[in-house]
Amino acid sequence: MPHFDSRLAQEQGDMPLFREPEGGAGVAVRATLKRDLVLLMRRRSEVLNPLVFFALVITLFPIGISPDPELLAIIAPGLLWVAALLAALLSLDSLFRSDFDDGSLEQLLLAPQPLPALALAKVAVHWLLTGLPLALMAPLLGIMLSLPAGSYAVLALSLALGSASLSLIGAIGAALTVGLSRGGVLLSLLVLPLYIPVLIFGAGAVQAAILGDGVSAHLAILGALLAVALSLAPWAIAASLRISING
Amino acid sequence: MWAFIHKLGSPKWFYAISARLQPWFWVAAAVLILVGSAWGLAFAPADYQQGNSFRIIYVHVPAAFLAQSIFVSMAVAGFIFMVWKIKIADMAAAMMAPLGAAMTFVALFSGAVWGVPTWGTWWMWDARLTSMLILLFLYFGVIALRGAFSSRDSASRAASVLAMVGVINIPIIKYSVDWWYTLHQPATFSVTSRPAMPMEMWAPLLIMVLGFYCFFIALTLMRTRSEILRRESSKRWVRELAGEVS
Amino acid sequence: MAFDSLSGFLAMGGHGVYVWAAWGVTALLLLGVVLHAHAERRALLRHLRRRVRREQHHGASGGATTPVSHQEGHARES
Amino acid sequence: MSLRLQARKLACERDDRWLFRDLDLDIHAGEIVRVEGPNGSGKTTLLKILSGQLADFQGELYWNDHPMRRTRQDFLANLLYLGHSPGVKAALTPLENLAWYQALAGEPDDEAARFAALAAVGLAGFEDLPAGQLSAGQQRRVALARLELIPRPLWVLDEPFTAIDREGVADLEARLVAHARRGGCVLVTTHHELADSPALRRVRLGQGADDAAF
Repeated sequence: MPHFDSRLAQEQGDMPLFREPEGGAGVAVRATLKRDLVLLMRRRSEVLNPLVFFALVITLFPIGISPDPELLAIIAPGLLWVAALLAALLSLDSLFRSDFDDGSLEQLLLAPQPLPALALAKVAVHWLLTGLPLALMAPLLGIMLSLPAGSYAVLALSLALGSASLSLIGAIGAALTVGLSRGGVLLSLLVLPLYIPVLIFGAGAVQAAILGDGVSAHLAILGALLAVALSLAPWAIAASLRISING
Repeated sequence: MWAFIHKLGSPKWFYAISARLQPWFWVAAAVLILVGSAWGLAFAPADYQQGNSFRIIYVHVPAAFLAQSIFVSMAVAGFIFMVWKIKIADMAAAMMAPLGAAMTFVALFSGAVWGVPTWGTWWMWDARLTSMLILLFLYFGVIALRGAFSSRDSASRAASVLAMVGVINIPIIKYSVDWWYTLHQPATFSVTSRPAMPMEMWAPLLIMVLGFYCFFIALTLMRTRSEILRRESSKRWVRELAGEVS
Repeated sequence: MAFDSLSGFLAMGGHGVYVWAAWGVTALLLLGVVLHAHAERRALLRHLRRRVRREQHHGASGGATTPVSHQEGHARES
Repeated sequence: MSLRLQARKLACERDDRWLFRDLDLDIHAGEIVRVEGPNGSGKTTLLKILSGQLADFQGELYWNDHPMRRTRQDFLANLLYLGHSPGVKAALTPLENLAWYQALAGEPDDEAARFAALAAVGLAGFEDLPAGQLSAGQQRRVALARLELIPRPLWVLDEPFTAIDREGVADLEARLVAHARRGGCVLVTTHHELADSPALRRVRLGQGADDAAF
């Protein structure tokens, strides 16, 4: 039976009572990034499920509306964007849930490190394993919806940019609802209205590319939205996590 | 200044002062809304393009104004609550939200009804109506989030954060929806953006807007007083008050 | 006055249904909100009075003094 | 090194009921403070307030004679908190779990120290197994390994003896006493009866709940 060896602990005895934290926020952020990446890679289905969901939703539209390529080509930019947005939303609920359940979230909040930076690290992993794969997969589904040539790169780029904002905004909702037992539906209700500007400019970029208009304005606005989200969302996420841990 | 704010934050003091303010706002609201209604419905001239259906503007615009202002007030109250821990601010925010949702609904309904004679359809994805619809969802979100927590303090703080996040987003949503609308419907006639209205038309509108604001203030004072009774029911002064009122 | 007669006023130049529907719903909603606020306040006061009376009754009966003193402690604390 | 956690006129209300009121606490270096009380008397809530997690309370907290608001960063750098849930990721190995905690605490990345800490809590040989495959008691030991790994004077432990076997309990208790003797400070809730020692002090909660029972 393994048991505590207090003798060992005392003999070891070289641990001081207190040591000033040396590693700064950078070390903690890097460790959190690594930990979350490892965790998600070990539960690969959580990474794959949103992608499968994305493909499934896209399959529903030709079946539900019409397989006519011309019609599909018209609605493709919006469909791809809406489906990707929903897929990203689907994965949000688990962003802080498991940390909350096993008590790591408390520890995250009590670390002598800036919480917004740690929260940002978790959101970055979420985007890396949800938003980015969705963006890379979108052109493939674009082919199935007869998306006109010349807009594929813009589709992937706009989704990559936009989904980063979606992850940041969505994380606020996830942080607000993580303490609630049935937070999933509420999370969508809170977050979807806030997604609308990103959807407008994201889908607008793809449409502009199809029409041959310049897409730089759209992408610039998407970038601006991301900048705003990056500068404000981490603080809102941190505040929300502190509220949720209160119960 | 600080002493004043903290005094205002004391429920007992607020309860007393609001009792004195409240009747004035009710009277002002009633007079302004009655005068504005009579003027707008019967005396203002009909619009040369839209005829008498234009008179819907006198409820649509005040409701839309109020819907947006209430959300901003809610966020400001949330900020005050979060920073200075003044509970009155949160009580007021909690009481405002349903009225804000109701006003958003009025704006949507009157806009939709107005659409029938103007566009020949009950619903148009008009920029103003679309923004209002999104605002309604934002209100639902805040109300639902507040209701979802079992701890009152957490509910208050969560609703405050969401209101602040929402208020940052409202202008972004508004501009992006306007931009989206002009892109898709370049030359459609918009009901409310019109060149200079004559005085007989905008004066009743102004009166109605003021009346609606007074109504909002009066109702919020009244419901905040109720909320004080609810939340502070174990305090001695509330108990004594209950004895007196009977 | 923009109208010659009451019937003209009600008809609103053919747009009566829309104008009166929009105004009616608005008026109903404002009225409903006010009535609800009144009912809410009345119910709260009634509830509060009943609670106060119940506690006074408890205090007078002599038994179960502990909860009452506990309650009064609440009030002092605040 | 100074070490003093004070609470003045602490009061906490839940669902229109006072968990505790007018609670004054003064916790110094070298003390083990056991918070006692029946279920639902607010032990966990008190520990969460004292570890700076809960904001919904009345009264003031002081860390080394300064208001907690101003010294929060310094307080957190001195605090080691173990909650009800162990905070151990089932999909990570004990070593990986500890590596994250080490980085989070601002400690240097030291693999040897992690091995030593796991050995000290009796988990030698289990270092590379996913924590999900360990028993509940072993998972709790992974959390307790942080006591050996991260040098923090103030320990706030909520039911640390849960799921630990008898020898483990005795060793952990000895560990707490040793920590206090070295000048550390332990704040603990437990159903396990701690042996009397000069360092041990008891704080009893739940007076209000007793009243209501009569």
